[in-house]
Amino acid sequence: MTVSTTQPVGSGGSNEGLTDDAALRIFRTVTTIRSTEDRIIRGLSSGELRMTYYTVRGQEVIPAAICEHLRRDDYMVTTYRGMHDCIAKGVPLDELVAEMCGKVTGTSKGKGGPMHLSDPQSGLMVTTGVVGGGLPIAVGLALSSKLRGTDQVTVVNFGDGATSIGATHEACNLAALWEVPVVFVCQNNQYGEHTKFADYTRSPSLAERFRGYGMEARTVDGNSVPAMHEAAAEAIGAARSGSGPVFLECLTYRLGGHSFGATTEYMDPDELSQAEANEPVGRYRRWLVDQRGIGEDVLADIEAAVVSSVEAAVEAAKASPPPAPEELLTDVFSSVEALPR
Amino acid sequence: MTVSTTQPVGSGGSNEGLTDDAALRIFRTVTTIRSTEDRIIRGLSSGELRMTYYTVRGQEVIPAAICEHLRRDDYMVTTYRGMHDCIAKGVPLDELVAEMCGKVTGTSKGKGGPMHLSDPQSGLMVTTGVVGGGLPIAVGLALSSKLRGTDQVTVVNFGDGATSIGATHEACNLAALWEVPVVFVCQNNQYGEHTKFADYTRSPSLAERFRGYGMEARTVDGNSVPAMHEAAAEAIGAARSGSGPVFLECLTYRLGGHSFGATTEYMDPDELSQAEANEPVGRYRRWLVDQRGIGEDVLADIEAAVVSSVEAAVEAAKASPPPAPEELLTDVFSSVEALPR
Amino acid sequence: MTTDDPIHTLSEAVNQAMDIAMAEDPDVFALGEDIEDPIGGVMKGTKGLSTKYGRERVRNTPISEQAIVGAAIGASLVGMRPIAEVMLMDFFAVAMDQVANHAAKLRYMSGGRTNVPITIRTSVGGGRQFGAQHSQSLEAWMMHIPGLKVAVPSTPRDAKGLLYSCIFDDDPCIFMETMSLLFTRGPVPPGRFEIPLGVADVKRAGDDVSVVTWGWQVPEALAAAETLADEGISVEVVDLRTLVPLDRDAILRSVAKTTRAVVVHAATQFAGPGAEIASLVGHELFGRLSAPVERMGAAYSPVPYAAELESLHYPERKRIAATIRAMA
Amino acid sequence: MTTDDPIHTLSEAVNQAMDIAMAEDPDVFALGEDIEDPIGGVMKGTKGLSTKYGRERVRNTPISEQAIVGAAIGASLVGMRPIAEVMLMDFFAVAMDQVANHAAKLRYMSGGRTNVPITIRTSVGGGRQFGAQHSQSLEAWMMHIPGLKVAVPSTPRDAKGLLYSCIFDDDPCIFMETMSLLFTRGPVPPGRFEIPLGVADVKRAGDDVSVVTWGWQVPEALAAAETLADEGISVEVVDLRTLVPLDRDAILRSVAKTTRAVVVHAATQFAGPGAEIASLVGHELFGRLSAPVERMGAAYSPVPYAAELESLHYPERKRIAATIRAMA
Ligand SMILES: Cc1ncc(C[n+]2csc(CCOP(=O)(O)OP(=O)(O)O)c2C)c(N)n1
Ligand SMILES: Cc1ncc(C[n+]2csc(CCOP(=O)(O)OP(=O)(O)O)c2C)c(N)n1
Ligand SMILES: [Mg+2]
Ligand SMILES: [Mg+2]
Repeated sequence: MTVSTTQPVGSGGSNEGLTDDAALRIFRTVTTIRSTEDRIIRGLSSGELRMTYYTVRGQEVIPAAICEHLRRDDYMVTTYRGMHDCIAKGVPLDELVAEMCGKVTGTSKGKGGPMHLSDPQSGLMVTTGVVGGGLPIAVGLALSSKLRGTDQVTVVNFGDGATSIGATHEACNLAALWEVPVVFVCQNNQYGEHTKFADYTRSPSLAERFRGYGMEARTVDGNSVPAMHEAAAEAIGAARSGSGPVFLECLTYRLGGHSFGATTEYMDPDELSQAEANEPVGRYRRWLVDQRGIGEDVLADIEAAVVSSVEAAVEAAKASPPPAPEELLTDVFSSVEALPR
Repeated sequence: MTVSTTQPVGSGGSNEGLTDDAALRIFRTVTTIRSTEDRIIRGLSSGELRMTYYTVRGQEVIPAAICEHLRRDDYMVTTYRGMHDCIAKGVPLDELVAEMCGKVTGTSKGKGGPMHLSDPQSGLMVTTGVVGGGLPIAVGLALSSKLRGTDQVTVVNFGDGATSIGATHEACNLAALWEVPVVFVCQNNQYGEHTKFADYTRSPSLAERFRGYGMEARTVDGNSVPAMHEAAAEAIGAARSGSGPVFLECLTYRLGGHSFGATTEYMDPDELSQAEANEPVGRYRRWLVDQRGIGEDVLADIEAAVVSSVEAAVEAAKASPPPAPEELLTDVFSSVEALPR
Repeated sequence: MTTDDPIHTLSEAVNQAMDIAMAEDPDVFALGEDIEDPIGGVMKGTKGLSTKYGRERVRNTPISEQAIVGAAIGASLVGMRPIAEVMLMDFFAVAMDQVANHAAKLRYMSGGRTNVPITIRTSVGGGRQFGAQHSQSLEAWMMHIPGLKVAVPSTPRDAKGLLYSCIFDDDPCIFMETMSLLFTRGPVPPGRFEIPLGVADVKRAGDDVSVVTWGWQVPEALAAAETLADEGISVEVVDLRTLVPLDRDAILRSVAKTTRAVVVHAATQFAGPGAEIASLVGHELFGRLSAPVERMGAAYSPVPYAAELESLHYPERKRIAATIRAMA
Repeated sequence: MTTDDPIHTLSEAVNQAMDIAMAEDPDVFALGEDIEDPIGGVMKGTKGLSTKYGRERVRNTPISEQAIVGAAIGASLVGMRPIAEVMLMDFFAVAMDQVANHAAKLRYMSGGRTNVPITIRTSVGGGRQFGAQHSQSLEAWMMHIPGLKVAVPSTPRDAKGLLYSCIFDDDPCIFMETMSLLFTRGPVPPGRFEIPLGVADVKRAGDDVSVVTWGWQVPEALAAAETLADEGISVEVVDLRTLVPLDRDAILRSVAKTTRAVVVHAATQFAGPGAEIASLVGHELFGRLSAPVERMGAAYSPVPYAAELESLHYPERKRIAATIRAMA
């Protein structure tokens, strides 16, 4: 009965407005993401947990809004910084946390780890640790839908820094050429590891650059639920209807260092504290109360439920055993007989 | 006393008009390129010569005009389809032809072959057989000039098909970021091997796409000497003056199959014969006579001189021995002592 | 091998395997540079297939090997069986991230929840004066990455049977088509025909020395064996056919019998595929060998262009015969 | 090794070598992701250098390994001595075309008219739960490509001396910084200090069994040797330090003496670097060995994440000791 498993993942790219139901689903998702992160950081700080962890703080809204328009059978690809994407797409929280802890109940039996989450059941197909590596794969997933004549959409998430690498370029050109139903979601959090956007490209605008491949491309405030919800509806709707790929540059801000324990000395402290003050989960919560008239109690109930399911997931992960030694040589090939001895 | 060795290679990116001297130098260059190609094809057809050969027929004007604005100490990088670039940059014709024939008097003692011509003396630094592979290297050459505070320019030639590959994208982004003096010369001959431009990208315009990196980008008729001469002057002048890289899309047409012996069945025969009728060397010759009032006899003298120097280069190559067996293991490392035994 | 099978080139055999696979299974499709008709692949492997199955299922791509391999991986993750073509093995160098970090690892990294049933066909140059960047045999790179299967046929028959198996194998397979063998002819069983991966083939039986080899070097070894037969030296030629899975038993069986082994391949000898096999033989048959295991691979240099040097660069029948003669 | 040399981490030693090289020669410069201060490289190798030498000579790059390596190659062709950083060795997979098809071959392909005096520094993961895509030791790929030199220091002292030599070497050098050793400490000679490439170092002398190893596995082998000394087994530990050039004489000298060899490395065992060494030893010392050459490398699997599996994946002191014990 974790939140994430039962969470609806939308119903397919309609451009209808943001209903109260949808707004609350999104709230539940961003809250789950935030709570899970907070809990993990707490565990890492105290030594209770151990993993490499890439913060998603500040980027919660992007996948939460996107997944409102995705079906379970739509495909998603993400990166090491992808826990938010996994949660939004509906990867069971217990399995997710267990994997990050390297336990046998994890999505990959503990063999993949936080950089290699995958759960085809929920459509989360690949998590890669190689910058740009996911984009060509996403084009292939989208191609499969086209060849099979289904209307599934593929969403691939990647960072702003990934726009500099060759694979990204090849994938975008190919997707545009083949008009496959893929949405390229560039989560522009302003930094590639420790380097600022303006320090690694002279591109005046990513959307404009990617429009150069002959596809739709748009920049959106990735920290605004209504804006993201609408942009995602359009992009996913377009892809689903067969009009080809779309590039979405979602502006956001990484509210911390590159990974747990990393410094932030190169980040502008004023900019960072301003971004923190305007962080998207709190901003959204205020908007729900102030603009949508949602009751405090409704939100507090969701928050409480989320916290307890996160706690349950962490406890389950801690209780789960590590993979058995035999696992070392299984899943290399379809059969162990093919292994060299 | 071959034509190419003594051929001036311009004097550095001035935007001055196309003087008669310059016009005749260009004529000599395109004629040398054309004659060399004709002679090689004749040799290949009869079995007298043996090599893999990628036609440059139809693309002669591009490097001939570009090299008017380059100095000997400027750098050039090209591809397997680069004999015209080598000739224009001033690689000695004898050494060039000998290398293509795999002879010891070749630029690489016969060890490189037609896809790997290089002659640092004339600034021809690298010829690569890997599509896109030359662009990152050119950025490094240009960076060296910037770091050393010289005003040398690097020109890198590549095909339209090379715009699809990752290395090209990475190099352009880096060059724009670092504002290095490199001119990206895309020789758009309408085909990547056997595939038409429109069949491998949806980009409406290459120049527009590459402008997306935040650099100057321009499309030019690569088969027109005045247009190419002017565009090259501007691009090279800009790079030399320190204002960063420029992308030049030079429109041309490959007047034949991908390589010697390859079919042309996929090419539109009407289009091909029209392009042939308007082929740039003849077109330029007519222009010199009709528009510039250059005497037939002047051109015929140049042609005759060129033909005999080409013939001399071919004869010298044929007479040259193959590299000695010891060459197999030299030039792997700076010293043969480092070789594994 | 029945001798009344129709005669085809290795390239035609490759074509047949794809044709049959595509006819059988709508999830099979092909992608790569210039693979559509009228070209049908620069080495003609896909000739006629786009005409027969349409340009949706036999798709030209831009010059983007990362995208080609990546797109194949993506489609395969949901059960399709893509056949990607990388024009020349040297160009794997631009796509190794997709090959080694993704295709090879996704099954393991997902704990078996996904798998990557792709086949990557590639031509392997050498002996044709294509120069240093178009002549490399890079099977050692592939063998060294856990999770990749590697097939290198030496005959049209093997090519058909192995390719068919690769296409329907549930793991990523690298299928190497040696250029200098592509237009050699031989009998090819008609219709559906499969050769299991991981089973070596003794191409010639013998008693004195075992040559363990594959691909291009199989006919060279057979020619050397023929020469040596006249001299009274009996050579067994073991064609591995696949390097992963490696038919360890077949290698050891042969060398246990002959007590002398030469491993021959077109790849660079140093840190090459033959080192694995020589180490294996040396280890498993320690004390039972009559001579050290010899390795013959390409010289430690980029592939030279001049024909005279290139012929020294790779092993060939005469030098193979000389090596065997010296040890027999 | 003088014991009054100042003590530094391997990372600091790397930093010193670059610092001295940059001070000596204006043609030396560095490029890579996040190498400028305040970060100074994610592994701190370039810490302080951009502050000291300026951001022209210590240059951050976009995330584009092909461009990083390619730009280094280009500048080196005209005599500069670039030090490129590829953050992790796994990411060589995206840059192998520049590394293998260009850096390694340009001297040869130009008949010696150009050369590529670059150094590519890279961190090598493993043992730190970084998972399958951040933990690979890919020296076998490099060794197999003629034209590349490969250095893998195991101590701060060696790191400084070898890196300095790589920077001023006239050929492309791959310099591997093993992450699990980066913050180990040891004496480092102050000032300019050079160790020639191609000279192995006997890190511990012994009589019964030779362990041939490098990088990460050197301290593991030394620990195993220490354990075994108590049991009366005398182990010699040969640290190769560079794999190309390979100090063949040092290997053979040691094994000729002990007559027993184990090759140990963190790279995958199958078709790995140890196969070359085992083949070499088996060939050259045929009939003079008391036991088959053993190889211990990483298991045939992508690197697993869970700590329990990862520790089984790589060789380590206990299993090394067990192997030696069984053969001594
Ligand atoms: C090919 C490659 N190069 C370098 C790295 C190391 N690296 C990991 S994350 C990262 C920064 C990526 O930045 P961005 O794409 O903006 O994603 P973000 O981390 O901000 O989500 C880098 C350089 C990598 N994983 N893959
Ligand atoms: C990475 C890579 N992939 C494929 C090839 C095979 N190939 C050689 S030339 C060529 C076509 C290149 O087209 P274009 O860039 O337009 O150059 P052109 O031949 O027209 O000058 C291809 C695909 C290659 N050399 N390198
Ligand atoms: Mg970012
Ligand atoms: Mg072209």
